[in-house]
This record gives sequence, structure tokens and C-alpha cells, in this order.
Amino acid sequence: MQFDSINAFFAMGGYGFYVWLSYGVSALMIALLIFMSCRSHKKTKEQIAKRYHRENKLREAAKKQAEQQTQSQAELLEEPHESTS
Amino acid sequence: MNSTESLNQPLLEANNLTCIREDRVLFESLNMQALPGDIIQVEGPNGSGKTSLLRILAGLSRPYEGDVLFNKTSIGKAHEDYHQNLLYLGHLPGVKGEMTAQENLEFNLSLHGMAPENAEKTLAEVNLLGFEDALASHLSAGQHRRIALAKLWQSKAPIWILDEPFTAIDKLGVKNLEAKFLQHANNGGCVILTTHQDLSFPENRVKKVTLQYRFFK
Amino acid sequence: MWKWLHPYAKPETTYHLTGRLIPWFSYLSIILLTIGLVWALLFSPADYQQGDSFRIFYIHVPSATLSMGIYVGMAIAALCSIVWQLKLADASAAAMAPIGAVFTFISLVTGAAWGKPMWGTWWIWDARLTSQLILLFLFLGVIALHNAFEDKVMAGKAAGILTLVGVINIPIIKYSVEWWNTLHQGATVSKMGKPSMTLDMLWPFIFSYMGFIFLIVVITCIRFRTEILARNGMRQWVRDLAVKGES
Amino acid sequence: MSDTAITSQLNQPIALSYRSAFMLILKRDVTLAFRHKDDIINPILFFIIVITLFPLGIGPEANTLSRIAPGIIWVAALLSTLLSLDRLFKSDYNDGSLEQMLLSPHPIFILVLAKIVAHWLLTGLPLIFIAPLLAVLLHLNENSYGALMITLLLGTPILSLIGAIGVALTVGIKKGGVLLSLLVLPLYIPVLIFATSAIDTAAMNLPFTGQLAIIAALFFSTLTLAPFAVSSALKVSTN
Repeated sequence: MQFDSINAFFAMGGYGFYVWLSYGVSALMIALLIFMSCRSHKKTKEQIAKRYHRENKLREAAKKQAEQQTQSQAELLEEPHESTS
Repeated sequence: MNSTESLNQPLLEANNLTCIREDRVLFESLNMQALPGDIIQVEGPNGSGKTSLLRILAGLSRPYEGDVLFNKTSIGKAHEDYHQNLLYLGHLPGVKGEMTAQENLEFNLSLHGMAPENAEKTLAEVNLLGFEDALASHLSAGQHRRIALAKLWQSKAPIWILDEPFTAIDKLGVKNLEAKFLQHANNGGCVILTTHQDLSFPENRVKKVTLQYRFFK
Repeated sequence: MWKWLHPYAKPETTYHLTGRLIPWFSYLSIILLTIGLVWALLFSPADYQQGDSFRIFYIHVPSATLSMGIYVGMAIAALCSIVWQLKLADASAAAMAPIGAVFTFISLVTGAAWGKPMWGTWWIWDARLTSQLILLFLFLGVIALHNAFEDKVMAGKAAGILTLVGVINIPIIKYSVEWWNTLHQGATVSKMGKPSMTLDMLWPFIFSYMGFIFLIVVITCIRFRTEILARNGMRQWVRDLAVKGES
Repeated sequence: MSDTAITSQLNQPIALSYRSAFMLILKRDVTLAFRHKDDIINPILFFIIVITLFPLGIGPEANTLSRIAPGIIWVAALLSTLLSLDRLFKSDYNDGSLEQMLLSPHPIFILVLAKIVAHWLLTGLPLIFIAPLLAVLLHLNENSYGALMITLLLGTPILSLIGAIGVALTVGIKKGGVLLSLLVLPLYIPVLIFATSAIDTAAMNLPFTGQLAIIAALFFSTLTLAPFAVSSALKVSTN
């Protein structure tokens, strides 16, 4: 152990401010980087899920529309049949 | 003439093309062949990847997967050789407003290794007679496209890839162009184009490649 | 075996593999950093000239050299992506750029904080600090170019070319700055003398250096996984993963 | 009949030699710039204005000015080159001519080099002629004029070459202007350092061949490497 007391440890032989500034800024920056990286990972996942749901909806809407169209076409085809019969 | 067996060597071959734009799969495992004499119309709704397909075929974009073959070699490797035999016209006419119609055409012709001497005569072919000395910035969008299209009358390249060639062209011009395409195909070239207009060729003369708007794989 | 070669399976396996490796690398990094930095702060002796301010050395030097290392790593990845069309190399280069920028910034701040008591001023146009500042600009340029493109694949390729141009320039820049520095300052400024390292100083340094390396690996893995997801958003496995994570 | 026509076409030789392709593009770019004179004049005006601002900001003392003159002239040259870089590929990209050039049967290397040479002729070369006049305003040391001219002659092509890489990378981006400076300026640092130091050395009446040799080495290495970087960057940007 290089320091006699906790105060001496924080004082760092008069260089306390500079030493703790360096260590503090480094820790802060790295923590921030890790936090941002994790957050962007989560956000990317969320975005992909959102797009997936949106596309599902669009696809179902398109399917419905197509079904309706074939239905109405079928009705149109049936009409003359009915009149002749 | 198309039925001749010896002509069945494809000019251009696309194998297993996949294109992805901003994480949407535009098309996947697409195969196509352009034989001499083919007129191929790529159709599909907006955003289905028609332009992307043409750009990949021209070698401007790289496919996510797959390969385009010219003369049995990948176009990425035979870049100069392929470009000798290719004429591509994109959405943009590539016409400089600061130059006259004739200068534009002359540059375009010499850039692609064609003789620039006939520029004036060629401009007449696309109905731009009398506009040779007009600065292109004074001409209309349709006239810009005509300057770009004028290359077709000089080109010896067998493969034509044209993205919406009829945009801003009047009815008479469209007719002329269609005649030109037919002539080119009958001479053993191939035309790959996109257009929203119906072509006036007989049904069996035009091959169609249809792209669908896809949500995802 | 064929699954490894299958192009679609590859990003997926890499994704899961890195996912399994992250915890182990994190433990390793935490242990090494704790040992190294506690040793550095509490037990290692003060420098006979610089006193306790020397303890900044244990983070300044690793961050400075590793930031350069990250740039070289990015350049290698960019080369792989351009020459062999490796799609994952692109993603890893993109993952490394912000980490490099942060470590370069740390080396600048700690350099300034070390310089203040040594030189009496926060900033000095010292050759090492100046080239570190330029390295920061290079990193920021790569990040900015990356963000400017909407399409991730295009962004990766463009940033890759810039990285390669940068890596050719780094030695030239470093040399020119050093040359400029000796020209303009001469011997008037008391440079940081080469500290005489004792074993008590070397060991904590090695521990913290290794700790920083693993820390960088961990963060790279995290960001790399994000890049894989963002680039493969249209694949079914990514969608399944995203939907599963939601509930 | 058509069969033979096609096969003979497939093997047609390159109709245009490298030299004539180079000249074709060079001539076109120069013609375009002369038809649109703002592109040539504005960067030069910018260069002049930036240099006149410095004495106003620093004060008119001849000693101070003559000491910082090399730096000012060179920084102004960097900035005015940067300002003019945009037109290197931007308008060609916007109207589709760039695509046509990339699809022409010539190596892209040649076309890119021609465009860069045209850019240098239109922006770098005028700076070399104007710089001595502006140096008078800044009381540049009399011994330094030769060094100023030679460093500009060797250095401005490097600026155009390196700048072209930056423009090629950002040409597809809508607001690429500020980004371009962030990408390119750090790469200009070595040229700036060696050029100004050559001028300073000349002021002390010492030989500056060392710096000149380094700038020349930089020039030749960028001349051979930059066009490749530019062509691959253009391929990415037009993708």
C-alpha cells in the first residue's frame, strides 16, 4: 500500500484532481459507450419487430383486398348465369 | 430468323440474382436470359425493383447474391469488354445544359467509341433537326431524352438496356423508337427495357419478366 | 457442416457465437481491469519525478495505443470486405469506429490532465497529442460518413474505402506532425521523460492493458451483433428474434 | 447473316485509345467550366477574400504578417480547393452523365484522372498565379516567393487528388458539403505542414529541397493511388 490514509489516497500527492479527472472521465465515457451500444441493440430489435408487424398488417390487408376482388368478380360472372336460368 | 438454332447462345445471362435495398428483398433467385432477337420487358409496380434489376444487369450495381454473365464470364471481370457491347440509358438523360445538343451527342458518341461525325444526321433521326446549336438548357425534358436516345441510331452494341425510354416522348417518337427496337432485335441484338406503356408489338414478340412488390422473404 | 458454409446461416451462427462469448470476455475484462487499476492506484509506487500523477499513465497509454490498434483493425476489416466481399467484415468495421473514437477521446483527455501538472498547461502541441487529435478527426469522419448513408451496406463500403485511405495516411500524418513538432519547439519544452518502469509499475500496466483489450472486444461484440441485426432485418431468424424479444 | 454480325461485334476492338479518352473528358470538363464561369471565378474570389481577412483580424504589423503568411496562403488554398471540389462529380452525378462515363468501355481510372486534371487546371493553377500577388499584401519574405510557387505547383494537385476521393464518397449524399470537409481536411495536414515549412525555410535562406522532395513523393504516390480509390468510391456511390 502506497498511501497512509484514505485522505492521502484521494489527494494523490497533490495531483488528486488530475488523476481522478482522468479516471472519472474514462469511466464515464466507457460506461456511456456500453450503455449506448446496448440501447442501440435493443432499439434495432424493436424496429425490426415493428416493421415485421406493420408488414404483416399490410400483407393481410392486401390478401383481403384480393379475396374481395375475386369474390366480386365471381359475382359478376354469376349474374348472367342467373338471368339465363 | 429467331428460330435459327445457332442464335440460341444467350447474349446476357442472369443467374440467381438477389437484390436487397435498405433491408427489403426486392427480388430473390431471379434467373433470366437474353437471347439474340429478344425484346424483354421488365414489368412490375413501383418499388418492385425494375430499375435495380436493370442497373445490376448493366453492371452499375452489384447484386447481393448471384451473377450476371456476358459471354460466359461475369461482367464484374469482363468490365471493359462488356461495356463495348452494352448500351444503357437510365432515368437521367445525362445531358449537359451548358453544351449544345450536337456537342452533347458528339461527346456521348465518342465516349462510347462511336464516330462523332454523324451527330448532326442522327439528331435529325430523333426529330431534333434545327436544334443542333441550341444550348441543351433551352430544350425541354423530352428533347433531352431524344438527345440521349439518339445514340441508339449509331450504336453497334448488341445489348440495349433501357430504363423507361419513352418518358416524356410524344406518340410519334414512341412509334419511331418501337420500330427501332424491332429492327435491332431482328438484326440479332436484344433489348431489355422497362416501361409502363403497352408496347405495340405482337404478344409473342415480347418476353416479360414480372417483378412483384414483396414485403419480405 | 454445410450450415457453416450456407450464406444465410453464417451471420446467424456468428451472432449466436458472439452472444455466447460476451459474458466470458466481460468477466475476464472486469477481473483484469480491477486487478490492474487497483494495483495501479493503490500499490504501485509513485514515479520519482512525476509523483502520483504517473498513475494516469495506466489508462493514458493503453487508450492511446489501443485507439490506433482499433483503427488498424478497422482497416483490416475494410480490406477484407473490399477484397473478398465479406459481408460480416463490413459490419465489424462499422462496430469498431465509435469505440475507437471514444478511446481516442479518453487518451486526449487523460493526456491533457497529465500534461497540466507536468507542463503547466492543459494543451500543448506535442507531437503525440496532435496526431492523436487528428486520429480523432479520422474516426469522426468515418462515423459521420457511415451515418450519412441510409443503406447500411453502402455505408459500410464507403466507410471502408475512407478507412483504407486513412490508414495509408496515418503514418504520413504521424511523421509530418513529429517533424513539424521538432521544427517548431526544439528542446525548450520539458517533455515527458521516459519513465523508468520498475516491475511494480509494469505488472499493473500489463493487467490494465489486457483488461482494456478485452473490454474493447466485449463492446465490439455488442455493437457487431447490432450491426448484424440491422443488416439482416429481412431474414426470418432476425424477425423471430426481434418478435421474441418483444414479449 | 445477323449471326456473323453479332459475333464480329462482340470482338470489336476498343475504338478509343486511353489518350484520346483522357483528352475527351478533359476537354469536355474545361469547356463546361468556361461556359459556366462562376465555377472558376468563385473559388478564386474566395481565396482572395479569406487572405485579406487575416490582416484585418490580426493587425497590419508587417512582421507578424510575414511570419504567418505561408500558413495563411496555404490554409486559404486548402479551403478554396475544398469549396470547388463539389463540382468535380456532383453535377455529372445529378444529370446521369456519371453513369454513362462509368459504363463507357474505358478504364474508369483514365476518366477519373482526366476529371481531376481538369479540376486542377481550373482551380489549382489560377491559385499559383494569384498567390504571389496576395503574398505581397502579406509582406511575405522576399526569399520565399520561389518556394511558395513551387510548393503550390506540387501541392495543389495533391489537394485535388485527395479531395476527389472525398467527393466521390459523398456525391450520393444530399448534404455532403460539410461532411466532405470533415473527411478531407485531416488528410490535407501533411501537405500543409511540409509546404509551409518549405516556405519558412526558404525565408531563412536555407535549402528547402528536403521538404520539396517529400511533397513530390506525396504527389506521385497520390497520383498513382488516388484514382483507384476514387473509382471504387464512385462505384459505391452510384450503386
